[in-house]
Amino acid sequence: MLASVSYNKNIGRFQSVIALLILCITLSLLTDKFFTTANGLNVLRQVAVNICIATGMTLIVLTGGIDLSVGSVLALCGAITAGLLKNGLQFPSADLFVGFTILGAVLAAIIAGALLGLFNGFAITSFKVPPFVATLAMLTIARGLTMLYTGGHPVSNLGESFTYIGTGSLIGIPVPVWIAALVVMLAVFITRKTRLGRYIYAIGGNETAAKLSGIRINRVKLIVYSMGAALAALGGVIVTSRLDSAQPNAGISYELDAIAAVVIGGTSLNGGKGSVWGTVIGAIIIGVLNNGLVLLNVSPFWQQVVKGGVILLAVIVDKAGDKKD
Amino acid sequence: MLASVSYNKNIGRFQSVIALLILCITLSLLTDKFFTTANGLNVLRQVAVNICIATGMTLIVLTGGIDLSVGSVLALCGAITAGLLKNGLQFPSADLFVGFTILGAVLAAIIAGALLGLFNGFAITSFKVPPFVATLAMLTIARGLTMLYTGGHPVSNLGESFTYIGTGSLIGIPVPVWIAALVVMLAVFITRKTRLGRYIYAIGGNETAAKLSGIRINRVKLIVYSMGAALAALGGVIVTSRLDSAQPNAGISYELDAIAAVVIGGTSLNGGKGSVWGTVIGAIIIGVLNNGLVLLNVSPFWQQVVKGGVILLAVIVDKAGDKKD
Amino acid sequence: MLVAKNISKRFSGVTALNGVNLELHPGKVNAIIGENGAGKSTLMKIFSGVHTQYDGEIIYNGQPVKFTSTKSAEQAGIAIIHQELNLVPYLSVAENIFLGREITNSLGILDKKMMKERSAELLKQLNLAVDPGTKIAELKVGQQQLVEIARALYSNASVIIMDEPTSAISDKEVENLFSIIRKLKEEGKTVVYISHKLKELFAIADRYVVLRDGMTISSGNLDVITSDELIQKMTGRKLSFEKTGCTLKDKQELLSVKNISLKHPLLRITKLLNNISFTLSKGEILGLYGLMGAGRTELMETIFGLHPKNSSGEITVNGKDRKIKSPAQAIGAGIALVPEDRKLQGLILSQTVRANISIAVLQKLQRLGFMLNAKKEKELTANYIAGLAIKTSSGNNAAKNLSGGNQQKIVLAKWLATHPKILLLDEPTRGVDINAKAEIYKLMKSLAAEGMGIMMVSSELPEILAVSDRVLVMCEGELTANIPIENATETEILKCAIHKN
Amino acid sequence: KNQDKQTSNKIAVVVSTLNNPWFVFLAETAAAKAKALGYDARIFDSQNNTALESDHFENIIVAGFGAILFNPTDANGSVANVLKAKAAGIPVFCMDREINSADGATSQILSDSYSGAVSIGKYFVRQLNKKGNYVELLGLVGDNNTWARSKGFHSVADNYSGLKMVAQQSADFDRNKAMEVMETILQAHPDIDGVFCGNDAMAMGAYQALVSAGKASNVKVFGFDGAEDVITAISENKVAATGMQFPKVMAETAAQFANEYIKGKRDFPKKIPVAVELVTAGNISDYIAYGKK
Ligand SMILES: Nc1ncnc2c1ncn2[C@@H]1O[C@H](COP(=O)(O)OP(=O)(O)OP(=O)(O)O)[C@@H](O)[C@H]1O
Ligand SMILES: Nc1ncnc2c1ncn2[C@@H]1O[C@H](COP(=O)(O)OP(=O)(O)OP(=O)(O)O)[C@@H](O)[C@H]1O
Ligand SMILES: [Mg+2]
Ligand SMILES: [Mg+2]
Repeated sequence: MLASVSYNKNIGRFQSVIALLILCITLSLLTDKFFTTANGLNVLRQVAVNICIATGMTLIVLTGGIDLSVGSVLALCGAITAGLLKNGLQFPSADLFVGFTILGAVLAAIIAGALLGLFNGFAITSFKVPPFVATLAMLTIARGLTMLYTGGHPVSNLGESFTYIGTGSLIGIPVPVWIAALVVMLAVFITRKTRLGRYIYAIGGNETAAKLSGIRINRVKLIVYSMGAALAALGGVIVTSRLDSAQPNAGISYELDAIAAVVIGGTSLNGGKGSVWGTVIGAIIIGVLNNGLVLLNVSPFWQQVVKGGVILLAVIVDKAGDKKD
Repeated sequence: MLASVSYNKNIGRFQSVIALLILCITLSLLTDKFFTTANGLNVLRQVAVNICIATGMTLIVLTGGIDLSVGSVLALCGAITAGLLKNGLQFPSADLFVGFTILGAVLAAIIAGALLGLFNGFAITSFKVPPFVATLAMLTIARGLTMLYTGGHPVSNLGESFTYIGTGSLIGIPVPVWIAALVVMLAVFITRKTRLGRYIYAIGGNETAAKLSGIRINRVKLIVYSMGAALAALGGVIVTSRLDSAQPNAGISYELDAIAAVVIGGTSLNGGKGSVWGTVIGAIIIGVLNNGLVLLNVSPFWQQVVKGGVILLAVIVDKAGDKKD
Repeated sequence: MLVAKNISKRFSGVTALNGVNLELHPGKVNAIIGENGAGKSTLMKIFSGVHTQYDGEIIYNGQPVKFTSTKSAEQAGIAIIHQELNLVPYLSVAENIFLGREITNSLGILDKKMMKERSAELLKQLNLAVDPGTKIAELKVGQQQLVEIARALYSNASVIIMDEPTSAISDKEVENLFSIIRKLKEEGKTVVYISHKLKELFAIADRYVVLRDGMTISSGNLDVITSDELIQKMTGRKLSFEKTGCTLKDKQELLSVKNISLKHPLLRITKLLNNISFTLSKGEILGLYGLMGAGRTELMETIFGLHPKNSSGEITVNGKDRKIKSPAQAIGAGIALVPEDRKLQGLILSQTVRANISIAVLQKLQRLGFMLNAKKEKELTANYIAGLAIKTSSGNNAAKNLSGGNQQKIVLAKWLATHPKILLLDEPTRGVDINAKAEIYKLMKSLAAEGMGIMMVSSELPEILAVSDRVLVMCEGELTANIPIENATETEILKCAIHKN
Repeated sequence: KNQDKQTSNKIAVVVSTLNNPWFVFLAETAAAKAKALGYDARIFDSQNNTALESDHFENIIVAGFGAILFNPTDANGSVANVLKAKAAGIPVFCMDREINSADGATSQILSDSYSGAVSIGKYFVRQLNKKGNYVELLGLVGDNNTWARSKGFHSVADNYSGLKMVAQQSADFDRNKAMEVMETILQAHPDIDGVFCGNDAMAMGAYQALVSAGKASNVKVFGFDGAEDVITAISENKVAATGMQFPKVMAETAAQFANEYIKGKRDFPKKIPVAVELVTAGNISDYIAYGKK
């Protein structure tokens, strides 16, 4: 109840913020390395990609859907950018060669992503395949395509100027953070200020009612799944640029991190309830956690245990807010 | 509609069976190695573990929940069996040593599994943590515990008689297949012939109504999550015994295979609708697919693409059955 | 003028409509009446483009039309208030009213302020005192129904279909609705009004069409027909229910409630219930009246153990003190609750009629203490399907396929099967046709005669007066009256129900 | 100043994955050696994810470690990370896997998978007398070691027309997957003479599939790594051969170098190849898991 009231408020559910604060304060007390500008930017740079993906995921989850394919889509589209930058498009038959500018390659990758998402959307809307399966299938397919496209080998050395996307900074703030910020702003705008956003919530809240109100359910879903995959593709571009190399097995199990961010942020997997802001907080919680565990020199095996425990706690704190009988 | 009516019939939704048949016929036409007793048993032996896990998953999904931790639980409990068999329990302090019989070690592992599931259940019922997050946390925690318990090294050479569980045969049929069959029978009995079964469906169908009808929601959920994890543990015992070695990284991403089996079998992730039989078919579809791709020596690159495509098709065939207006 | 030319509609199994013919006149209120399952809602869903597969023809203003979607019907100027609520729980009242037709500014950005204002106006017309920003999930059924009405009113359509618009609201709101309907009439709009409350029909409708088993039985002007004749046409037979005054002689206390209070789930200070005490005797039927939002549902829910954390007070059953902290315990104490909202609280829509009826008594249907006895279950459910005349193709039919009224009967059956000592009914006859109503009243009487204590929440005074032995009245969470039926009158009851301020 | 003092006392061990015992051993030996040399050593698990690896590097730089003992996830993908560390003045010593950057790492102590696979290939050809059907089990298709080993092996095996590869499948370096894939391959090709596996876990899996198919005696299994189970198996004539890498040597050399660097030494050999030795029933007595006796 309480939560549902505050959803339209600026920062989704404030409980997630509290969870985050508790986490940060604890870490600041445990190590002086945590609360520094350098480390702050560090965390932000690291969560930027997950924020992009999780933002798209939020829109999908709000409609009551889910997208498991983001990790593979990220890998495939990362590979596509790299491939186009490096080898362009060759048509040996017509011995034709098309070179790509950085912008061109990036756009191509994002469009490719959108198309993959569209494919998900079609399977879900036209063939009534449950989102979980449709995107699970895509998870496998896109990974396979990545392997086929790269032959299982990374595509590297993509040039200074391309790596700027992932490694550069603008007025002291890393470019990936800028990109993530833009993505979030856009998503917040869509969810709060546009028809589309309204319909996303409506479909997740009560699909029948939405349908009876004349909302074109399928169209909305197609849009949402395309956006989700396009954002995953964007994530792929960032990762690739950051490493100056497209890894065939990049993004494995990223879907879990993204969904975790969404849920920790208080968005209900049944759809209809939640906010992009919440997801951002959720993503940051996960990022801070990973960062903190390393700063505290927790051994890798213990890290997993602690990480799981803290995520659980974060959500419990989070739930503590919505009290009911 | 049609489906929802036929759920209570013997073989869940017959469409999944059709999908399976089509798949088998196609493969029989493509290679003469497929349709042989030997290969049949081979497929069954290989799906046995997934069937155990997916059966437990079905009960959980029917209540409207989900369990992402099965893979890690499988690894941890497999390691526990192996560890107990090999080193028993040592209490250096009291220089006390407790040895374990095979049965003892197996039971211990299954009980450990049930406890992990109980933990999931508590997080979900008492702290209202969404199943997705609670079990996602457990996924990480249990994996971490496995690494800590094994130090990241496999525990091998567990002895002839133990390996019988995974590799032996009874009247020509592999032991794992017998185990899976027993598990399925039990689950079918529970879902179709007992109150617990009815309550599971009721909770998934409409939790409020179920609560108002006097059903002890929390108790049912605790039971279901414990069973799910216990069955994952059983799977862990089988895997360990088959390999005569507990692998710390066993079971990674098994949850996806299990859930895929559940959904391909026609069980709705929203709960309330579905059947154990459907899941069995779903698991076999996946198994046959993996088997066929290798028999046809499809290149590893193409395999994933084909696999994803076929799963999609299977579900589409599957859906084609439930007509609605 | 909207005309239906022998419309037929089949669903897997059932024939809902079988060659229906009717005319709906502009500037008039056209009442569609018929028993549960007669096909009223189905027909309306065809008019409003929900069902697009059907035989027959719709002629609208002289033109044959075929709606391909709800949108196309709406654009043609046909608006509908569905019988079952169709709102988005987590969106606000305003957002729901404007769903699918949001007001946007030149840049395509939502104009929330404008929509809030417009909604506020509409709500004012309907005297619904909630903020347009409130989430639907926080409203009660009655309040939600008013929002549905507001939705339909906003789309200034020329045909407005109301499928049991008053099923969840009380007389006060009904009056507002009627004045609005009259306005619509004057504007020359076609109003279609479906209700099982004859009193209302005679008060507001001009023409009537009677459906029975998916066929048109007759139609005409209401002023030339008596309610008995109408009932005769609907049910195909005469039917009477005579008010029997207080029947029970020796009062033997069954349930006693002392100082029950309930805090608001969020605003801890405000109390939804305030020190409520009363008793219920064996064989007594206690009517509980109040305006919408009086706290009746909360009272029922609290007795049934649904608010363990926020409630206080004692409950004794048969003189024994009972700690009731969960429905399970309530049932254990012999209490049953037929909740207010059958769709959300009463039924598992996706499951069969049989599974729904037996769910609360499964432990009594076991063999060897652990196996369900399918045969027993069949018998049990068959009895109730017959006993309550539930209209379904079979016990295997999914509950969602039944008509509204028949769904209500399933919930009733589920609870009667538990043979409770105390039966709490929250709006038990909502959306139930007169025939079935009469059956339910008879049933209540006979159950009471067997010694069951019954407590019935109702927003229909006639109903309260017809069946109660004693009438409780609530207002703003307080018990304002406790009147023996002998000296209970509509005016007296209403006086106690109206808010003090 | 004080900053340097405390940081110079911390050594980071970044390993591509801990989901594989071989790397666990590599990481733990490196950490152990570093500790022995009086440092506070920490292990970072990149989970085969170069992006996660660069997160680790950033965190390591912020946390101010003195040196990084590095097992790269990918020869090219990890370059950026190494350069980042170098820029921050933290020396990087590569273990086992190389990075394709001339001056990125201070020194690279490398296991030569390719030539290791070549010598296995040669032994394989001899064992099968230049003819017969064989199966290859690949590791993760996205992993560069998978291809180094496969290519090395084929550079030899493909020269003999008598040797026919009837199936090439991936088993993700995983023992269970290898067993299941092998079980199925045996359905299609009951008549094989040899199996070349990209690592020892897969070799054990394949061997177990052969056992349950009753073919263990007439099919020769070849692995790579020198893991405990396979060393035992070779001494019991269950597995034909494996390529022994020396994680202990590599890890300890790297740790030693790091120590010297922190102590002030600067010139290190850019590359130290550590040969992969062929372990067979013949010389098994000289070896233990992950090294020489
Ligand atoms: N979606 C559906 N699937 C199958 N049968 C249906 C469906 N909808 C309605 N029916 C059947 O069609 C018949 C008419 O239903 P309808 O809801 O129109 O009755 P009604 O006149 O509105 O009754 P009530 O007064 O109870 O609302 C009923 O027998 C009902 O069971
Ligand atoms: N979950 C809730 N959140 C906020 N307010 C609530 C909630 N539940 C009930 N209320 C308020 O408590 C008061 C009592 O509601 P209740 O439904 O019990 O009255 P009622 O007499 O049963 O009305 P109705 O005839 O609609 O059932 C109403 O003002 C209602 O708005
Ligand atoms: Mg109706
Ligand atoms: Mg009420």
